[in-house]
Amino acid sequence: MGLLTFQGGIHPPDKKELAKDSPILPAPVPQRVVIPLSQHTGAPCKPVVTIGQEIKKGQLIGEPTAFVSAPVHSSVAGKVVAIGEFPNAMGRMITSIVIENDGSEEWTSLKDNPDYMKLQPEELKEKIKNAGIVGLGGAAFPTAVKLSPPKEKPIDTVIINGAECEPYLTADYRLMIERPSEVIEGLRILMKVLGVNKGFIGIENNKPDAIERMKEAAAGDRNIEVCALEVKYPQGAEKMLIKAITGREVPPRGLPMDVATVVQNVGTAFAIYEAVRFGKPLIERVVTVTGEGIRRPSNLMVRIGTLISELINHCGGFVNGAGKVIAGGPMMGFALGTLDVPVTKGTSGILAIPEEGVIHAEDFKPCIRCGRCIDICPMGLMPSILSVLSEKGHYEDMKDYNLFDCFECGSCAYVCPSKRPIVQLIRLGKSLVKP
Amino acid sequence: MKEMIKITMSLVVIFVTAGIIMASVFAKTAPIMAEAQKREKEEALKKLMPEAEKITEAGKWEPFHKHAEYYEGKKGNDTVGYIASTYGKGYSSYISILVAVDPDIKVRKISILSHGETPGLGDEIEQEYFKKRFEGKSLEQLEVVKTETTDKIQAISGATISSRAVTNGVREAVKLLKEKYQGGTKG
Amino acid sequence: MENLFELFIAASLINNFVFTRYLGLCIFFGVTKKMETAIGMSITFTAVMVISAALSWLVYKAIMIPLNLTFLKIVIFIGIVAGFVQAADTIMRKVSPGLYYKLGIYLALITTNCIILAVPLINAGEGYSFIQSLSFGLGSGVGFALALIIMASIRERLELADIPKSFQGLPIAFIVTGLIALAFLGFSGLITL
Amino acid sequence: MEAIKKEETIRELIVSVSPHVKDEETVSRIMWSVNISLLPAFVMGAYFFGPKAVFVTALCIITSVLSEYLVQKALKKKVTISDGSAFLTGLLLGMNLPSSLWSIKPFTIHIPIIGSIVAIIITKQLFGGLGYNIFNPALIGRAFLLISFPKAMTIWTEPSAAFVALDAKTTATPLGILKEEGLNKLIEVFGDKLHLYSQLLLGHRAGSIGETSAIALLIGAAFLLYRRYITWHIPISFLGTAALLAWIFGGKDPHTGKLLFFAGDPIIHLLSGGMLLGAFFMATDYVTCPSVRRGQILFGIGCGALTMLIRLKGGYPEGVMFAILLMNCFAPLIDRKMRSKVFGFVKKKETGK
Amino acid sequence: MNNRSYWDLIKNGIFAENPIFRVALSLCPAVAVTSGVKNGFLMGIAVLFVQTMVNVTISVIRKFIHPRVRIPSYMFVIATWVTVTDLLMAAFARDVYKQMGLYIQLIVAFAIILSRAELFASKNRVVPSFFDGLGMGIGFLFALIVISFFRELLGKGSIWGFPIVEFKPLLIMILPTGGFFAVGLLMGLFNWIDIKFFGGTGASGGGH
Ligand SMILES: Cc1cc2nc3c(=O)[nH]c(=O)nc-3n(C[C@H](O)[C@H](O)[C@H](O)COP(=O)(O)O)c2cc1C
Ligand SMILES: Cc1cc2nc3c(=O)[nH]c(=O)nc-3n(C[C@H](O)[C@H](O)[C@H](O)COP(=O)(O)O)c2cc1C
Ligand SMILES: Cc1cc2nc3c(=O)[nH]c(=O)nc-3n(C[C@H](O)[C@H](O)[C@H](O)COP(=O)(O)O)c2cc1C
Ligand SMILES: Cc1cc2nc3c(=O)[nH]c(=O)nc-3n(C[C@H](O)[C@H](O)[C@H](O)CO)c2cc1C
Ligand code: SF4
Ligand code: SF4
Ligand code: SF4
Ligand code: SF4
Ligand code: FES
Repeated sequence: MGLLTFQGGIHPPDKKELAKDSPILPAPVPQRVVIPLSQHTGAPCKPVVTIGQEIKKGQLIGEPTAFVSAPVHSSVAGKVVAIGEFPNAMGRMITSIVIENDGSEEWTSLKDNPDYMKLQPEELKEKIKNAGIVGLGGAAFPTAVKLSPPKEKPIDTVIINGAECEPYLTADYRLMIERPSEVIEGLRILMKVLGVNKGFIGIENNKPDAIERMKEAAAGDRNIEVCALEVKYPQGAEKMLIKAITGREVPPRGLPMDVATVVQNVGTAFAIYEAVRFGKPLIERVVTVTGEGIRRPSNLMVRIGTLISELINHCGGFVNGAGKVIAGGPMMGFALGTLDVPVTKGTSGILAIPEEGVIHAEDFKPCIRCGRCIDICPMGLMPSILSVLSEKGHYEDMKDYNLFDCFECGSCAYVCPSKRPIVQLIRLGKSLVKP
Repeated sequence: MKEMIKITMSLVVIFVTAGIIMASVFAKTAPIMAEAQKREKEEALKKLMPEAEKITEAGKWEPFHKHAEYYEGKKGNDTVGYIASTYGKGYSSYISILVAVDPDIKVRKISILSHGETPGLGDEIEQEYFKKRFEGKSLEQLEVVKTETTDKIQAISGATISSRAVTNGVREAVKLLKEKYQGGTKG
Repeated sequence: MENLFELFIAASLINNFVFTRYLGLCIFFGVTKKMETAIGMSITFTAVMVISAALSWLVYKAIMIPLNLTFLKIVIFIGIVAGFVQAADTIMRKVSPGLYYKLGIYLALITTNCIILAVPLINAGEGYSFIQSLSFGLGSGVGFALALIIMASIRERLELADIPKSFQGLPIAFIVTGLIALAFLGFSGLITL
Repeated sequence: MEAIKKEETIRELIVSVSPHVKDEETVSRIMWSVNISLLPAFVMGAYFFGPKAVFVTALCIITSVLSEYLVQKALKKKVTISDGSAFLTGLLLGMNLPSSLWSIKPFTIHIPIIGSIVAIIITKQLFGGLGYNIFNPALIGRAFLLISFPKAMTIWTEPSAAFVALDAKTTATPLGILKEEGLNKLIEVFGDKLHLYSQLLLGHRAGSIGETSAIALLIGAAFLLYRRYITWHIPISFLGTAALLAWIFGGKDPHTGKLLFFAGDPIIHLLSGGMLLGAFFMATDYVTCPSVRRGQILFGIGCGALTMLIRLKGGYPEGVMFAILLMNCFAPLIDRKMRSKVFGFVKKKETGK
Repeated sequence: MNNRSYWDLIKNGIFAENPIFRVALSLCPAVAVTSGVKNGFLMGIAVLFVQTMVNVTISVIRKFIHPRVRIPSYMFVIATWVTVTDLLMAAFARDVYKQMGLYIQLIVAFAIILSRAELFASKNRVVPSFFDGLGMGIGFLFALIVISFFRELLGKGSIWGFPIVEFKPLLIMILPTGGFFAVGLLMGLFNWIDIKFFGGTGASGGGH
């Protein structure tokens, strides 16, 4: 049957059954949160609180210093105990604010505004901006920026990305099951902000119930369409998604807006709704804690700044010799060097896989030119050649093979029978040559 | 100006001396070369028909539009045999052959003058064992077969094409001589 | 006509100068390290090849044979080639500096290359007609160009292979050439000349 | 954060780059599967040409694997004979040789050994081993032998059923007959056309050990295609082109022997010689064919065309080997010129500088 | 100059700057005429003769040649001596000449000769030039003999036409293919020795 999709892609076993059926529950509010001032693509924030200061939940603690940036808010009520460098999931040291929770859970003023749809687009965007909302799908790109395309690039389509193509993760899925109407509202807001009357929601076909729910929620709205997508990684990559749904191809190195489209993740849409309706800043998000290495896989509503180790303990700790813990999904996530790192706005999942499930990057073989990677590369690149060029140090030549069009989805490395660390080699190349 | 003259002078001198050297060497070697060529040809013929006292050219013909001659070998007044030069279309070249026949037009001996066949495959045709296969064969017997045989010409295995080329060349020559000297009748 | 075509095919594929006549090897190994140079050389070479074939044919038939100077053919042919290359050099520099910038360097290399001399010599030796000489020259040129381009593409791939130290560079290049020659034996016997 | 530290339950976190899951396909799995897929054809070969066939092939395999081992030791490289590629090279080389090579008088047993050494050492290891060679090792091995030992390499034994045939009598291959004596003679030899076809399908004909049984080869090929170890691109374009050309130019007027257009018999050409073995198992060697599908189609067409050129016009009855080797020369050029289409790329094609 | 250093000049030609294995100039004959020791030897002799004569001639007339017409004059001198060689062989060594006449004539294009004339003879007195030419020639001869030895032995099972074994061990060696293999493998071998025992870089030169 004619499911929407794109050229290439792979079919890794989606281990979603692990956490699929556990409803989103609030994670225990931690004694202490570590909130990095840079959780997004773009410039870090500068702190606006001082050590010892008493603050409320949702209070602004870091304000943006540039256009491409997003404010940061406190996720608990309590006292600032430290401002300093703490490691984040990628192992980088980031200026973060540590807050001791006083348990009062007292909000800064939240006020419900039921007829928010009457607001002007600009006002809506202002709310989104002030709520510090960024893309929850992966890059954590400041949403407000996405929503302010330059004049010469009019937008005519908004797509909600419900693909969740990464194996294991079920955060977006649960949201769509449990809060369909909010997500739809989020989409409507986005459409209003951008003055667009075409909205799509793309969902992979392995989540029929999600598709059902969203359809019901969107029922009667001719401007919103729910599309079933073929189950294939990286269906959720925005370029692929746009291709699948609208048939438009984002030009190399281009942005969605080059084809008059904006893509937002389900979680983002939900956050936008809450921000606009209640003025609630982005201080919590849904995180899937799962993997064969976790005793009780579950989907949790987690406060930004909660340490990953706490979440793991909450889920019953590790079982059958977990060897590797990943922030994000298995295809693109980062392996953690320490568990004492905070959940940030971009953390969509935490994944623990057992020792034997781990392949070691060292013992890879030469490329046998089997062409698998070329067949599946969603960007139509030639990973084999890129990897060999990088391996042999011919970095400059990599540009002839469109090095910078690679968005590091990892599909090539997944299929490679020689187990070549292609993505790593490509990243190396990217870091050594200038575009 | 003086410069130019100097240059030209030096060049001229070099050219002239060089020219003289080459010319003189040529003058010395040219006759030897011509002599050698002539001798080679005669010896080739003589080898095929030692007993003939004198071998005279009896006419020309054109196998594959190439120039070839045939000769008559005499001892005293009686003919001891005929020789024809001929060609065969080989694997990668035209093979130039000399064929000597008895007065009754049976092949007496053949020799391969030149060819460009593959070394080790086609150039087996130069080997005595292969040339011997032609001795005493009459026109009808001159035909290549790939199996063991003494009645006809057995191909060199792996070089059937070259073998066939030689055989065809020889057959043409024999046919020619037959017409010329036996009016096509069997003797 | 057919004969001309056969001559062309034979010269370019079956008796390819590099793979079966072992000529032009210095240049062949010299310029095939990079594709650009290989292509530049192919173009220049084919052109020079055809023209010098024509020139030397004229001189040979019109002057040397009548005056019985054939024994000077080496001197004269190399003179012709050198002279022509010089002329081409100057003309190109004047007429199209761009092209000269691209191909000038190769011209310099060509003079002391054996193919460029082999073509007139073979033409003389085989006593080819004018047209035949041309198609032979063209065939040889195209064949050589083909060889250069194949070799260049292969050597670019060898760049990325980990070849044992003592075989890097020329030795492996020779072996590759040998293997190509082995493959080209497949063409042998297509045409009898 | 000390509080948390205590409850940590795992000692050493493994840190590696994404992706963190990988397909279970490995090089050795692929290579061994290809070996398996050749089994049917090999068994048929053994069935028709007897123990000699087995000996010759075994000899090639042993020598290949051994030379690979020795070279890698000598070069102080990691020994990779277990990945099955050397085995496969040996197997394919063996299946490409006449069983008659197993003979004491005249002594030709050294021939398979030399071939294997050339294949592995000169063609593969000198270039850096698996993945780096430009030419198909097995085929270079065979070509080398054909030129070095033209006689021994063109002695074909009569197939005789049931694993016996210790010293069967020699004969010509169908293609040999076709080339030397023409189609009618060939049909005459086999009785009638239908019988000819069936025998070719079954593999009851003179030829290299592994090339004769069309059915067995097709079974193996089907397996490879099903497992996606090879794709249709090369075999189909190869066979298609060959069949087309065979049909157009393959016909001869039985009396005048003149070329007769559109009268050729493609089926005979497809089923005889090394056509199937070559198209499915040798032209498809990843390492030596272009890796972009479009390029592979061109590659296949080239193979088909050259094969028929050599078969019909060349001095040699069989052309598959030389055709594939010739196209191997061009593979790097094709790869260079025919890149995959980059997502979102519009018009003005990219030209490889 | 004492004979010691003359000997060095010759050694230099044979090993350090061996025209074929190390300098990698004039490669064509290395493959073209080495299918038999006899041909290889005669070719080597021809080159030796030409190189020596050219060196001598040039160093004699070097003062006399005007720098601006240097190269043409050299070419001319070379062409002259090649012609002489050609004529002589045509007259006195016909059977060999039939096989390799073309290559004899092509000596004129061998880069090695011009380069020695340019690099050495034009700067040195007669005697050293003579020995340099000799050295280069011998080096060339040596290379050709080594290559042709292997090729004839393997390809024809004979040496200088005298059968060693009655069969042909590896026919291919006397075909072009084999020629390239032989040179490639020998070069590799030389490099290996160079690296292993003389700690060299093992990089053979390349190019015309
Ligand atoms: C430097 C940069 C600038 C961007 N500018 C815009 C923009 O102006 N408009 C927009 O819609 N998206 C913009 N994006 C967001 C990208 O389109 C994309 O959504 C973001 O990188 C996250 O994509 P991912 O979640 O697929 O990784 C930008 C991204 C980057 C890295
Ligand atoms: C390989 C790859 C796969 C992705 N898969 C998804 C996905 O399944 N769901 C999703 O929401 N975003 C996915 N993304 C991120 C999207 O490309 C896009 O950045 C995001 O949906 C934009 O929405 P956001 O700004 O709200 O995150 C993926 C990105 C990449 C590079
Ligand atoms: C590279 C190569 C060179 C060949 N050279 C010759 C040759 O010079 N003369 C010849 O008759 N056959 C030559 N052959 C073999 C012919 O192509 C043809 O197969 C052979 O003559 C058939 O003889 P057979 O039936 O005895 O094998 C050569 C084959 C190849 C592959
Ligand atoms: C589909 C397929 C076909 C292969 N065909 C050959 C072959 O024809 N000859 C060969 O030596 N190796 C073959 N191999 C094995 C391996 O790829 C070959 O040895 C490499 O060229 C060694 O670098 C093949 C492998 C695969 C997967
Ligand atoms: S991590 Fe997976 S699910 Fe999340 S955005 Fe990336 S691909 Fe989609
Ligand atoms: S790696 Fe993937 S998720 Fe991250 S920014 Fe690039 S495309 Fe987006
Ligand atoms: S990581 Fe890059 S190269 Fe590999 S498949 Fe994804 S886009 Fe293609
Ligand atoms: S999948 Fe791996 S082995 Fe196959 S071509 Fe790509 S990089 Fe090479
Ligand atoms: S090109 Fe032939 S010797 Fe230099």
